[in-house]
Amino acid sequence: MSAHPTLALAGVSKSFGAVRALRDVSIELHAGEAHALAGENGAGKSTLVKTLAGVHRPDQGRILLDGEPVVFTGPADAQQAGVAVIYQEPTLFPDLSVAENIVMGRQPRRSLGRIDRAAMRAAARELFGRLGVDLDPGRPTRGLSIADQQLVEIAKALSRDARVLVMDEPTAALSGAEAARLFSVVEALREHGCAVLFISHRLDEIFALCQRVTTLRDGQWIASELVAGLTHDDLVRRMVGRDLGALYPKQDAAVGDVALKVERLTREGVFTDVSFEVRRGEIVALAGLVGAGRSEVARAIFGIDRWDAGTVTVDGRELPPGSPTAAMGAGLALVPEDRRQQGLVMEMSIERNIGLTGLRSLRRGATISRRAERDRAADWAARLRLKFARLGDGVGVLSGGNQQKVVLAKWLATEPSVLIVDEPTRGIDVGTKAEVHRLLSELAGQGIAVLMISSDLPEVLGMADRVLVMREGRLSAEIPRAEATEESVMNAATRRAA
Amino acid sequence: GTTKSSVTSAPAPAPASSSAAAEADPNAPLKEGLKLAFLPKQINNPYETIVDNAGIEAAKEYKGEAKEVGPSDASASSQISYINTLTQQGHDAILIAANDANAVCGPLQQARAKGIKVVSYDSDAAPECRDLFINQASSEEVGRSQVRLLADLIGKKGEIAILSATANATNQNTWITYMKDELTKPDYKDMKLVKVAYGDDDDQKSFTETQGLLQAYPNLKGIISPTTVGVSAAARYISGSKYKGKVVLTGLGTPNQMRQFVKDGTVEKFALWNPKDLGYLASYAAAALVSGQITGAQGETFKAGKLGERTIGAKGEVILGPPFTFEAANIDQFDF
Amino acid sequence: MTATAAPPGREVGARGARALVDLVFRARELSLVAALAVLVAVTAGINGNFLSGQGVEDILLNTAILALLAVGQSVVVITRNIDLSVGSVVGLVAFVTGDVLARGAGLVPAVLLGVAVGAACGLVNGLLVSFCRVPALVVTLGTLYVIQGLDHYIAHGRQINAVDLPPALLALGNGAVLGVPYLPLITLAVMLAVGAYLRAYPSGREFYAIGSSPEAARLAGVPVRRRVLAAYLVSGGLAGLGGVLWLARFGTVVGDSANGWELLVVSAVVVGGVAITGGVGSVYGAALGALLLTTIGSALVVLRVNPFWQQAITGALLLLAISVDRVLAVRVARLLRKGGRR
Amino acid sequence: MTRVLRWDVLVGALLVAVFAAGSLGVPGFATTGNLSFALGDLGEIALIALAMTLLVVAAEVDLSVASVLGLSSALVGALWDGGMAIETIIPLVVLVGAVCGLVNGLLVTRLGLPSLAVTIGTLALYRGLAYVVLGDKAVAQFPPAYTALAVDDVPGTPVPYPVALFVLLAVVTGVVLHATGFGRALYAIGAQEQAAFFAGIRVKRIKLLLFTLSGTVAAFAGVVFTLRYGSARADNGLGVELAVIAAVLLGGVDFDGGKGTLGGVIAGVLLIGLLRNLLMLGDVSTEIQSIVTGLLLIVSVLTPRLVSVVRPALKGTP
Ligand SMILES: Nc1ncnc2c1ncn2[C@@H]1O[C@H](COP(=O)(O)OP(=O)(O)OP(=O)(O)O)[C@@H](O)[C@H]1O
Ligand SMILES: Nc1ncnc2c1ncn2[C@@H]1O[C@H](COP(=O)(O)OP(=O)(O)OP(=O)(O)O)[C@@H](O)[C@H]1O
Ligand SMILES: [Mg+2]
Ligand SMILES: [Mg+2]
Repeated sequence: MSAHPTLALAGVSKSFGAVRALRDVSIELHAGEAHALAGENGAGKSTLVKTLAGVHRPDQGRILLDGEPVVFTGPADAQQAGVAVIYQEPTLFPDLSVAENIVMGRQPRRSLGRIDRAAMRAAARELFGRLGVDLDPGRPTRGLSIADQQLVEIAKALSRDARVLVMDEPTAALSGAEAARLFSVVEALREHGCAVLFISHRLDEIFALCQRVTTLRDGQWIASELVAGLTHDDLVRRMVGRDLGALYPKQDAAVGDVALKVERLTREGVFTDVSFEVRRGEIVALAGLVGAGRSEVARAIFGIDRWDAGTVTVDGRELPPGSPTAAMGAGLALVPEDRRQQGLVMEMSIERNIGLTGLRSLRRGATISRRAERDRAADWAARLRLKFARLGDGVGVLSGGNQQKVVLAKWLATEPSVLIVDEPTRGIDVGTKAEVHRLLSELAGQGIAVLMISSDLPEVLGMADRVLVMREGRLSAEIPRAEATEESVMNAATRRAA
Repeated sequence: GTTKSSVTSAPAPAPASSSAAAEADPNAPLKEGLKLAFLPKQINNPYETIVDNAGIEAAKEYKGEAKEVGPSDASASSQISYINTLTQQGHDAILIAANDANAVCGPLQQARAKGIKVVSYDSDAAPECRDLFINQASSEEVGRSQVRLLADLIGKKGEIAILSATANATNQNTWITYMKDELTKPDYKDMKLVKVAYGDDDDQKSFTETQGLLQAYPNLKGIISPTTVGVSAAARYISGSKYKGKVVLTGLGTPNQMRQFVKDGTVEKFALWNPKDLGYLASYAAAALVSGQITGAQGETFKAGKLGERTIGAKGEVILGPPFTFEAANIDQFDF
Repeated sequence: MTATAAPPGREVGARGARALVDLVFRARELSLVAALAVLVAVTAGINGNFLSGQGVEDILLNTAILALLAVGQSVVVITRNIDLSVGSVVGLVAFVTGDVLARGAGLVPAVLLGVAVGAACGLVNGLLVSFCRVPALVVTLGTLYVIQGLDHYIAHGRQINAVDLPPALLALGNGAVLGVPYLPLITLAVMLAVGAYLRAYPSGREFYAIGSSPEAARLAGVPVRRRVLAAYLVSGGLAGLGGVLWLARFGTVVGDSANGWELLVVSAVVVGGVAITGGVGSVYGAALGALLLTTIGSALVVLRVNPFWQQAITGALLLLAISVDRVLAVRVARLLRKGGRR
Repeated sequence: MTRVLRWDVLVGALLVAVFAAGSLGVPGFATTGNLSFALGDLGEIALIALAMTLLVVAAEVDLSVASVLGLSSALVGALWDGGMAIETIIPLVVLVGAVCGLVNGLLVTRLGLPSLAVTIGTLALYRGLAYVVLGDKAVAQFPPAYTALAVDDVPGTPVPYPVALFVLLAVVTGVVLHATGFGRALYAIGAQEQAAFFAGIRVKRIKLLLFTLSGTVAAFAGVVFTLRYGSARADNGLGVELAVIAAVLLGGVDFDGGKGTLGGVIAGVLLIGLLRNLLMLGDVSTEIQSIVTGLLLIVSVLTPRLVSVVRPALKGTP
């Protein structure tokens, strides 16, 4: 390890209007070391990342490259300096091919300086090989699932052969298998002398991958220390400033009638013959590898996509295909996986986003009552402990986790009888995660049927009364809570057809 | 309900000018310091510019003041905003080449109600909305003479086509009506009008319309284009194509635009009046109206500067004169 | 936990799917060519004159300038912007160039001046859009009015006549080499150059990246502003060249050449399969779109369609073209999906 | 903070400034006759701009409005010429306009085509149909009772009937856009269509409705236009779409959707109209008018932009 850190921030502050996202924060990234950054939602992690990446310019403080102060005037400068970044939200070009996304700006050349497309595809294929992913480099990235997009982002960052690899929640959308594969690749890079900054709300991953951890709370630096001497609880205490209760507080609730019944649901080429039911008071998890088609089933049930065959029944009423309005009318709610595109209207304020699902119920006479809208938003913001400055602010300025809370609020406000949540804790910090879990459990207790899609296996095991496992578009197993273990679920998710 | 027949059968609105009571005094002197405004179909049309500039020059002769204002597109609606503005500004007379005879009517009536005299030129407004119309040539004469001109050139035999300006241009449509009528005469029984095409007074559109005509009708013997923009565009296309010398082109054009094509043999003869004289006459007519020499009634006369004495014909029309035919022998004597 | 290796057979499926996707992408241009072929065949079947030397020459000449503008426009549209001022620029350049030539300027300086004036207009648009970050539609609608006003102001009812122009320029507009007129050759050369650049060069790909996602492009270190500026420069410069060629072709210009062409050019680009939302399409498609539109226009005249019907039919065919293109794309996407999971 | 310098507020302020300058500096401007005419002259553009605002907020656009206006005018002419009663013609023609809009809407929502492309197509199609219907004819002699309705002032006021109608519709539109769930839905669709769809908003149905509305209003504007000028022609309203769009843009409605206010649009329409009137009265030539309009558009988007760049810089220096 050299004397100077490869990349460091010294006393950096950054404010957005009244929000002080970073206050006098310092961090040192050393070659050959994986450094974790921990903190609650809105602690300033992504802001720190963007500062390192040259997206934001610090209001105060310096960036040091090999001990020398540098100024990044834009992302290009940071890239030039050997910093590769995986941002929290995928930043892909939907119309360009996967391969082109990966090599943009560094295309392999052939004669006359032209792009060598064959080499470009080969490079992408090689990277996917390392990551153990099966993605076609030639297809456009439009239409890729969030997980696949994240994988492309990872491949993009790896392809840069960077000296510093910064990863902002790269595993949030991944299931265990992909995450494990990513870790082995990162491990190899680290051993080759790459400095790594890693952010995750899954604390296990921090302990598995990192040597050092820096904690932020409310934009303030709390501690930088070796991971080796820390316990799980220590870390949580640093982040939250207090002790936390159990993470997965699923209480048994009285199981009632069938609320959601899905029979032989098929969307050609996507999923086939999916049948299951969810009862009131139950939390049913839908597990599986990325790309197994879980989100697709949820989308179809809610009417976003049409199904080709089968039926969906909510409280005994059959739903017409392809109508979210009808689904909502029947008491369904869907918290979608992609909050930026599907969950939120980024340009709208927090209160309007929360009000969007209740345009009818907020009506007083012909017009919308702003007071009712504000009350509804304030109420849910408080219940979910949303961190915000004003309810009138755009959701775009919230941190990722807080945005997710707004999506939850928006759907819980409809008081659904069946709640489908797709990756509900994706990008949510431990504290909030516990709250979301408590909330889901509470909702089930009130007699709501919950269908939970999650790639977070501990979450699945902790929360679910039953686990449905999908593999390649079909339901491959139904495992009751008592028999659900990591092995049984993973087996059902990966077992090859004979 | 209210239908067309119920409206037209109703007693017609009070005819013509509100100042009809005024008596004409042929000996009244032309007033000095008159304020006139020319409102062409569209500015940026070189032909209209020649006309209006001549009118503005003429105003200087009788110590009046004239200006040209107008829209950049040849639409009735934009002309109307200008009529309103001119009315507000309080001019003595408005001279207009109407884009739509009826659409300009209401605002012109309002102007006249404020004592402003209205003279139409080049393209007429509805007769009840103006005091005088200065016609470049008798419409009938223009229409029929164009057919005669072409008939002579093609030996009264073969398919012919017309390349007009916009489909709605009043003067064009009047001329075309007379052309069609002329063609019904037994003398022209071997001539057949196969198509009326519209070049919209747009150079490029007229150019490609000509192409289309020639391709669609391989046996075409002649084209009449009674618009300066159309005839020069058509001449340009023909002069550079295989149709040169095979298809006869005539129409209404300015000598400056057509000189080249007359010299290279693409066009043998074409016609026009002198646009400068048109503007000049309109300008004097307006002055005479405002000064009280005339009221617009048939038979009244006034003196139009160097053009001499003119008489008002039926329906308040003053005719400039017969169109003049240009050909290789005389074209170099003109510059406009 | 071990990651699953791709089972055999999947790769093949993916290949097949990709080949299909590729085909659809190329099919945008292919379907245009097919539509064109049908149109020409039907028209020529009814009126043989349509395919005569003169007929083909006329169509090529008529297309040349529109296609040139469409090439420039598509570069801008690919970056998710738009340039509504092209028609005005053509008008301005045609008149200004004609004016200086009529006053006796040399041919080469005059042509360069024309292109420079066009590029200057593009520069203004580009600076406003890229550096001041104001919406392209508003800016270029604004410059449309300004440039048009300027053009009319300079022309003010004057007219440039062919006799005032040097014969060399007119020869450029109407002459031919080996039977092929110069104008379409110039357009072809420009199209191939721009097309090759956009497809095969890293900086060319960046135009697509910007149109596909401006934010991602910024994060990827793409010099967004410079590229957008460049796109407008190209569009403006080509509009300038278009103005010069207009003058050369028509010889007579007044102050409103190419008036209203902005929508025609955008139509050509859209018909040519360049997505108005950026990131997708090619200049070849745009040029083909221009050719198709022009051919439809000529065919209707040749088929002796009543002039009052011509515009309606053109509109209907335009709608048909984009609808069929779209329906095909959707069909293929569905096939892809049903063809199996990756 | 940005409250004060919002785009639409700026346009409103400019409008007041232009009005004040006109009243003081240009004779004939602030007369009731002139203002009544100038307002009446804006009638059709203003009407169409109302519907266009809703569409643009929802991130769509309708370029075919001027052609629908022309088609409606041509139909009025043809039917009137054919002896049909004007009382039948008007609803019939407005219905045809609704169908035109519906066709746009179906192409956009069912086939998923971009509205810019679709309506460039129908711009040609509908204008073409106008020529098919009326050809080169210009039909006049409409019943005076009706033409009067299109120009006369509401008794006792200097406000022409179409303008009064506009005011009424503007109020309704403003309430719908800014205070109802429907309006909210429009903003959501414009800003993030997918999220709106996921929130149970019937995106396609709403868009279909908006296009139909736009066609209806344009056809109605065509009737007003025809009666006001007393002349039905196929080329009526040629190019009006750009004027409408200029006004909407000037009013601060963003073409990317999800932004803008109706107040801004109305200020935009008035600003363009009154400024033009002022320039004409001041004998400013058409060329300069065109340049001024263009500059106005550019400045209106540039100013808030520059202010937002300059302000932090100013704040930064102690
Ligand atoms: N562009 C911006 N404008 C205004 N405020 C911002 C902006 N970006 C971030 N913030 C604010 O800065 C604070 C820190 O946000 P940041 O995204 O860095 O949090 P985070 O630690 O990454 O949270 P998460 O774990 O949820 O991703 C938050 O309060 C957020 O609302
Ligand atoms: N490379 C690809 N080629 C073709 N289709 C793909 C590809 N990647 C994803 N898809 C589409 O996405 C579907 C899988 O969706 P998705 O990954 O959202 O499923 P999931 O089980 O919900 O996973 P997640 O854990 O991300 O929620 C596939 O059935 C397919 O239609
Ligand atoms: Mg973050
Ligand atoms: Mg999913």
